[in-house]
Amino acid sequence: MLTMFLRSRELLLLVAIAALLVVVTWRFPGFITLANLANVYNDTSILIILALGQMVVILTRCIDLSMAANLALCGMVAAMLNFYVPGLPVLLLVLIAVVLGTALGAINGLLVWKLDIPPIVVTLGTMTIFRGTIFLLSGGAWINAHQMSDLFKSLPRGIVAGMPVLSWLSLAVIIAMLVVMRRTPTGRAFYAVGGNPHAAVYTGLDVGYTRFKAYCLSGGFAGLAGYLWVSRYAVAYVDIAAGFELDVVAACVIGGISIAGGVGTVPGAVLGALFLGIIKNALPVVNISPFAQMAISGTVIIIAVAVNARAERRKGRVILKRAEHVA
Amino acid sequence: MISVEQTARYVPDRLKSPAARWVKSWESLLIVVALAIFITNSFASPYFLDPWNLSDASFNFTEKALIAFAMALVIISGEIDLSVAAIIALTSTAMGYAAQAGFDTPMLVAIGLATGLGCGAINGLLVTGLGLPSIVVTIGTMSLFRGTSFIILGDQAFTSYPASFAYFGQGYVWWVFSFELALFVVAAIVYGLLLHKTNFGRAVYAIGNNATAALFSGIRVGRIKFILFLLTGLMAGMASICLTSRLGSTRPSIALGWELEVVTMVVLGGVNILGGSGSIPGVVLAALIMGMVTFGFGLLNVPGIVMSIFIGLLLILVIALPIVYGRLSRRWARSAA
Amino acid sequence: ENKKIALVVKALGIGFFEAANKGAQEAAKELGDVEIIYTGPTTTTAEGQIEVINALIAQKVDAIAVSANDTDALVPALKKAQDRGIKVISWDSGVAKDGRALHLNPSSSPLIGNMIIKLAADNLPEGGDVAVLSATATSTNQNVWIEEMTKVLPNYKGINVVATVYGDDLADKSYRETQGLIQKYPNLKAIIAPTSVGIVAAAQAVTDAGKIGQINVTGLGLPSEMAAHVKSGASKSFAIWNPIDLGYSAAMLSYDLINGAEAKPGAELKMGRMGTLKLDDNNEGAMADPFIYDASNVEEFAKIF
Amino acid sequence: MAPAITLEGISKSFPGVRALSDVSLTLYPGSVTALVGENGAGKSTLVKILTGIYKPDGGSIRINGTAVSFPTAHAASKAGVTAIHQETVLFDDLSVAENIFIGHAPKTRFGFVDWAFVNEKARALLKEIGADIDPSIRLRDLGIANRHLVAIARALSIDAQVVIMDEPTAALSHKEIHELSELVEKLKAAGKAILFISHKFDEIFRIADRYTVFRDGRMVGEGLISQTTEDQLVRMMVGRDVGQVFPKKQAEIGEPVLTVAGYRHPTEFEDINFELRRGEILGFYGLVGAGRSEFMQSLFGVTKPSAGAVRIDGNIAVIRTPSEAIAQGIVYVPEERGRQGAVIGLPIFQNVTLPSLGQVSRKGFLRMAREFALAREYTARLDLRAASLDQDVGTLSGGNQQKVVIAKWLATKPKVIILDEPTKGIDIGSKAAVHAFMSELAAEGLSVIMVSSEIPEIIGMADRVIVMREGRIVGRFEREELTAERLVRAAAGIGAVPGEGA
Ligand SMILES: Nc1ncnc2c1ncn2[C@@H]1O[C@H](COP(=O)(O)OP(=O)(O)OP(=O)(O)O)[C@@H](O)[C@H]1O
Ligand SMILES: Nc1ncnc2c1ncn2[C@@H]1O[C@H](COP(=O)(O)OP(=O)(O)OP(=O)(O)O)[C@@H](O)[C@H]1O
Ligand SMILES: [Mg+2]
Ligand SMILES: [Mg+2]
Repeated sequence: MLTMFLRSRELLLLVAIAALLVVVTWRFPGFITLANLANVYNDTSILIILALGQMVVILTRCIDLSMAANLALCGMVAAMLNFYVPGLPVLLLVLIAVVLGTALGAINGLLVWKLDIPPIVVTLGTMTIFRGTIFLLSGGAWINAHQMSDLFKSLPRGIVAGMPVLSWLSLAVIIAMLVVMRRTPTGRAFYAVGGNPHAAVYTGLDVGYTRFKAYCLSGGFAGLAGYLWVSRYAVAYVDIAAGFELDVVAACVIGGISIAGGVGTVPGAVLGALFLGIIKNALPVVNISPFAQMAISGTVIIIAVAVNARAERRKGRVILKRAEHVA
Repeated sequence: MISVEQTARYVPDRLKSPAARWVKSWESLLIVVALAIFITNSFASPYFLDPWNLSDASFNFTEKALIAFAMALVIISGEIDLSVAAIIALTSTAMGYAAQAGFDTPMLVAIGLATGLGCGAINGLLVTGLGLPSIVVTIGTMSLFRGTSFIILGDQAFTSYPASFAYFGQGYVWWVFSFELALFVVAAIVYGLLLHKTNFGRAVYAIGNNATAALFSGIRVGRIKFILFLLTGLMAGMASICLTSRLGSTRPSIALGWELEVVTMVVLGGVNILGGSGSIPGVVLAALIMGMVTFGFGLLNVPGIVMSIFIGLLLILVIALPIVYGRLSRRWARSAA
Repeated sequence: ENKKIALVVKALGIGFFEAANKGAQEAAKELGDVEIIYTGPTTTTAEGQIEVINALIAQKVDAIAVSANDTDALVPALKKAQDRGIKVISWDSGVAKDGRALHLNPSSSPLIGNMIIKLAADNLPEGGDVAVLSATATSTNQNVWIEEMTKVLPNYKGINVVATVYGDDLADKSYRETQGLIQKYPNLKAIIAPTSVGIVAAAQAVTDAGKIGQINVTGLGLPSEMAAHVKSGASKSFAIWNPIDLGYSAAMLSYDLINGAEAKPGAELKMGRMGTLKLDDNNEGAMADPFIYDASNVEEFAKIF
Repeated sequence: MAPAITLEGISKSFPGVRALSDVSLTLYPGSVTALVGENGAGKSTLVKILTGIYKPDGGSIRINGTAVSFPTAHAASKAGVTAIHQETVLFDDLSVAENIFIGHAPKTRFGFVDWAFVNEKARALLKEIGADIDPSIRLRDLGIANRHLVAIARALSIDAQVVIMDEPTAALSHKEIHELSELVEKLKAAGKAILFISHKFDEIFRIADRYTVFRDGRMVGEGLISQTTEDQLVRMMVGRDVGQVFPKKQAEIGEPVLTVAGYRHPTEFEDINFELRRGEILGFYGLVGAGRSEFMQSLFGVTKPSAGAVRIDGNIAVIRTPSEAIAQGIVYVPEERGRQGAVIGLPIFQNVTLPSLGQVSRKGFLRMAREFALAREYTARLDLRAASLDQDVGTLSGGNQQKVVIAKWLATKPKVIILDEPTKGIDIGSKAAVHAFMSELAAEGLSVIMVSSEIPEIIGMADRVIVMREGRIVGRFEREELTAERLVRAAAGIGAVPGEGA
């Protein structure tokens, strides 16, 4: 029982999160109130959405380093459209951001699929290209709060049934991803293609096309996150979310998504993101210098990957009959 | 009885002459690209062909290239080190701290190199000792090392360095040849020999192509990978000495984002990101190309980010074009047959 | 032949610097034989600025006027520029003395330090807790202003500075830091953000937390970016100098130096329509007082910058 | 009877190997056709062409008279062709049920996978083939035999007219083999056309109705099983009489070179004791999965044993890493050539000199001329066929790759050479060359350990044989006592043949 408990990465992470909350609460009792926790969740929503997209890509043995740049580009396009074409309905802008993000993801996917360029090279390249494109589009200028329409800014903030729309959106994404990953053939194909690409060919799965789909998905999520980011912080400029791709990868790693592909779950990615989110929110509150935040998340990543690797380490083949009985 | 042909058949050492192989190599492609950029730049700006200007421009790439040499070896061996820029920051912080405490230049250099080595050792231990994937480990240590710098410095800066310390980033060996440029040339030669002419280099290639088979061939895979991480740490320490000396100050945000530029340089230099192949001359050429592009665009006052689009496109195109060309030529060959 | 003056900013695309460029262009038009090169890195890093400065040295510009991302790191590069006969001044955010002929402060630090606390105190007759949201850890001016503010704090009875946090001039980080402040200090009455990025993010965070009316956000900001927040009441008033004037003055001062004026303590240099700049012992001078914006005038200035 | 599927003129080449040339094959409904041929004859290649994994270079496939082509594995299964592949190609991190149904899982009206239904069907399928496996556990937790059963269940989950079984019994125990043959009967009764590939003649004669023989990528004979004999089949397969293949030279057997005492590993093997003498070829026989490779690898220092000692030339030695083993004169030619043997991506000469870098360098700097000289010396002795020595080993045929790997080890001038399945998957010419060479080495005074699952090879080459089963030594035979039957019985754990003392 205990071993099964310890083997479940998600449970382990949940325990770690609980321990973290206990420590924070001990230093600052106000942290664990429902309102504050809801607030932390809301704050982590964007990271959760991105981590779920990145998860799918990592599952297929790829990586998407262009995610933050994609987010920034889509966010900027949505903000600029909102500013320069005032009449456009906000929902249409959200849709445009998602579609654009998917298209940018498709570029990554096509390069990986059709030209067989290693994913890390492709997304390293598109990362700089996407960022540069924002500069070319905007001329480096910022789109500020006063240039955005009120509805544009207020959509993610609107309170529905006691929770901001942003939180509801991320919940919806989580649920959708739970269904996609558990219940659809495509979701299972992500696991299969990353777990054993060779065997995937034998089962009739198209490895390249599945990876392409993964990139489209992560791109679409980045596009959605782009709108959310820009409207939430009410500002768009070239460098928004710079370096955030590494936070997203970190959330996945902490959540037990194996960088070697094929292993990882939706709850894992969500918990990984929440873990980082809680640390980010708790540090200023418990009087740990914000300067320590970086070192702490670095340590957490290393510990998480070490723990996950231990859990994953293959047992030797059991050939001796006696050994099999003991086990 | 089956007749096993026993007449020994002569197998030549090489089919193509070295020159013939060279013509089709990645390096020759890079030389063409480099020349094209050099000529374009000379025409685009009257200021380009000036020895002092070129010398100034070399600072754009020398420090990154120092790390790129070691990174090339790490990537050829099938690993990656994303923490190099963070090592620069931590090393610079350590030196700044020591300078504050009154240590003199030789001691600062020793501290810089030792800190770099120490960081490399941590990466190496995590990757080879615990068997963790290097990409994740070094994303973690990247935050850890730079984060440590932030803890030590916060919003402060170390700004007082001994006057003699300025030599590494601002001194000239002879005429327009700066210390950094000289170091770059020496490092290129040392790493070129190490990778292409020694047992160690051969082992690095073998590990990158097939680590299991290399282990089965008696190569001490773990030890060699550990040494590679040490070397990368050492070179990051060296780069940090140069950069700190050039800036004359240390902030925790120093060299932010350099890891990706270094990786880009290595990949552009023809090193396979999946390991197993690549060369030091290729990395040297990639460094020159990136330096010239930066400088050329700078002379035209084009914002740096536009230049990075160019580098990003170059990265993908340079890898994609041979693939597309190969496919097309195969298709032509088939349709011709 | 035209004189080439390079206006090097912390990063391209920031409204404040775009406005400064407007001023510099105005000066160029006025002077006739001046070409302004407006440039800078795309992220606020010292390394980026050094690359830009190296390229400017290579182009043999006549003067470089820089708003520095790092007081010290630019010094070697700027020294080299001076060695090659280029006049160097810093403006807005300065570089250490060795690296430039003079530094143009938008205003004097004591005036600004006093102004930001006064803006908070004027709206708090009974006193109360205030917190400071500063900018990036690597820019000098914020720290000097906060220092000056601390000096005059005793003059404002009942005002209690409970914390200073750093938003790194990033919208999201500033936003999060503000959230932390709101959570941690339930009695917070005002947030002082002497940075144009921070003040907007803080006002947004206060708005989102539903604390308009309870917490007043003030400090230094751009009218165009703050107009909405003044209207909503998240910010009652804020201050800033006029960046157009600043760019104009920087260009004028550079021109004066190119024409042989000498920057030494006590010297007075010409700034066109802005009058003259008197240099102190550090070869620094202040352009003008900061200017207060509130509901009565912010709309009007929002159209300009 | 109308054929279910007809192949005509199928050819397939890989770089350096012509795996199939102009072969034809016909399968009939309700009939089992056995495909026999030596290792590397092209059987699995044909299976992969039939299931859409490889595209043939030429030839046609016809189902019920209409020409078809299989661009993907999916297309083949939709056309009614399913296969149990020789390698178990499954997913460690998916559940058993998912492994069975991935790619063609039944869906609900909304396009979702119907897990309840999938699990239920998987359970039924597994029960049908007599496998007692819970469909909801992860494949990672299954042993090799159970994995094979899952692969079989997967193949049967596709409703197909043509069922291909590529060595389905290789990893199974007696009971499971029995249930599998019952299953084949059932499929036959249901009118399916079955292609059955096996190296075990007893099975073939029990199960099959027809036979087709491949040799070196060509079809060399076909007919009804009832009209042939084992000897005839073997002759067709190898093109000569078996006894002549193995050019065993009589070598002089000298003093003990290697003594292994008390080697054990917590899960893989225990109680391994034996002695190896100069000039001796010691065979290690066992069924697939008997743990021979694992033991050899720990002898070579790749994995650590939990106890045990070796004595080499009378001195006790500790071997913790392969480099120490090499220093002691023990070398290992691994079974998985592509993964553990050749460094694909490096040229031939660099592969050969890899363990001998010290020999070809001075003060750590390589001497290119010496490298080529060393590589030339040993590859020439093995009669390597290649275009040049700086060619990538990956472009060589399997047999020539194996020669490079052996050359690499001989260049270290070892005392003991361990060959793990040295002729697995290599063509007949190379095989003979390897065997001839093995004899030569023994004659020169080298000691050879030969791990092999091929009885003729063991009987033909070994001076002495040790049989392993489930990680333990279960039999030792001198050359005179070697018979195929004794070996098989020992390996399978069946008692001695009555009336014959072991
Ligand atoms: N992907 C490949 N690349 C190169 N050569 C291959 C490949 N697959 C098979 N071959 C070669 O094709 C030939 C036929 O191999 P195949 O696997 O079909 O043999 P087989 O008859 O199934 O043998 P076995 O009884 O050992 O399973 C062999 O020489 C093999 O080395
Ligand atoms: N339980 C298992 N889990 C995963 N892979 C296995 C398992 N058992 C066998 N294999 C794989 O199947 C292949 C064939 O096994 P192999 O016959 O080499 O086993 P072995 O223990 O080496 O036995 P021997 O060499 O005595 O036949 C090997 O490549 C091995 O990796
Ligand atoms: Mg086969
Ligand atoms: Mg084996």
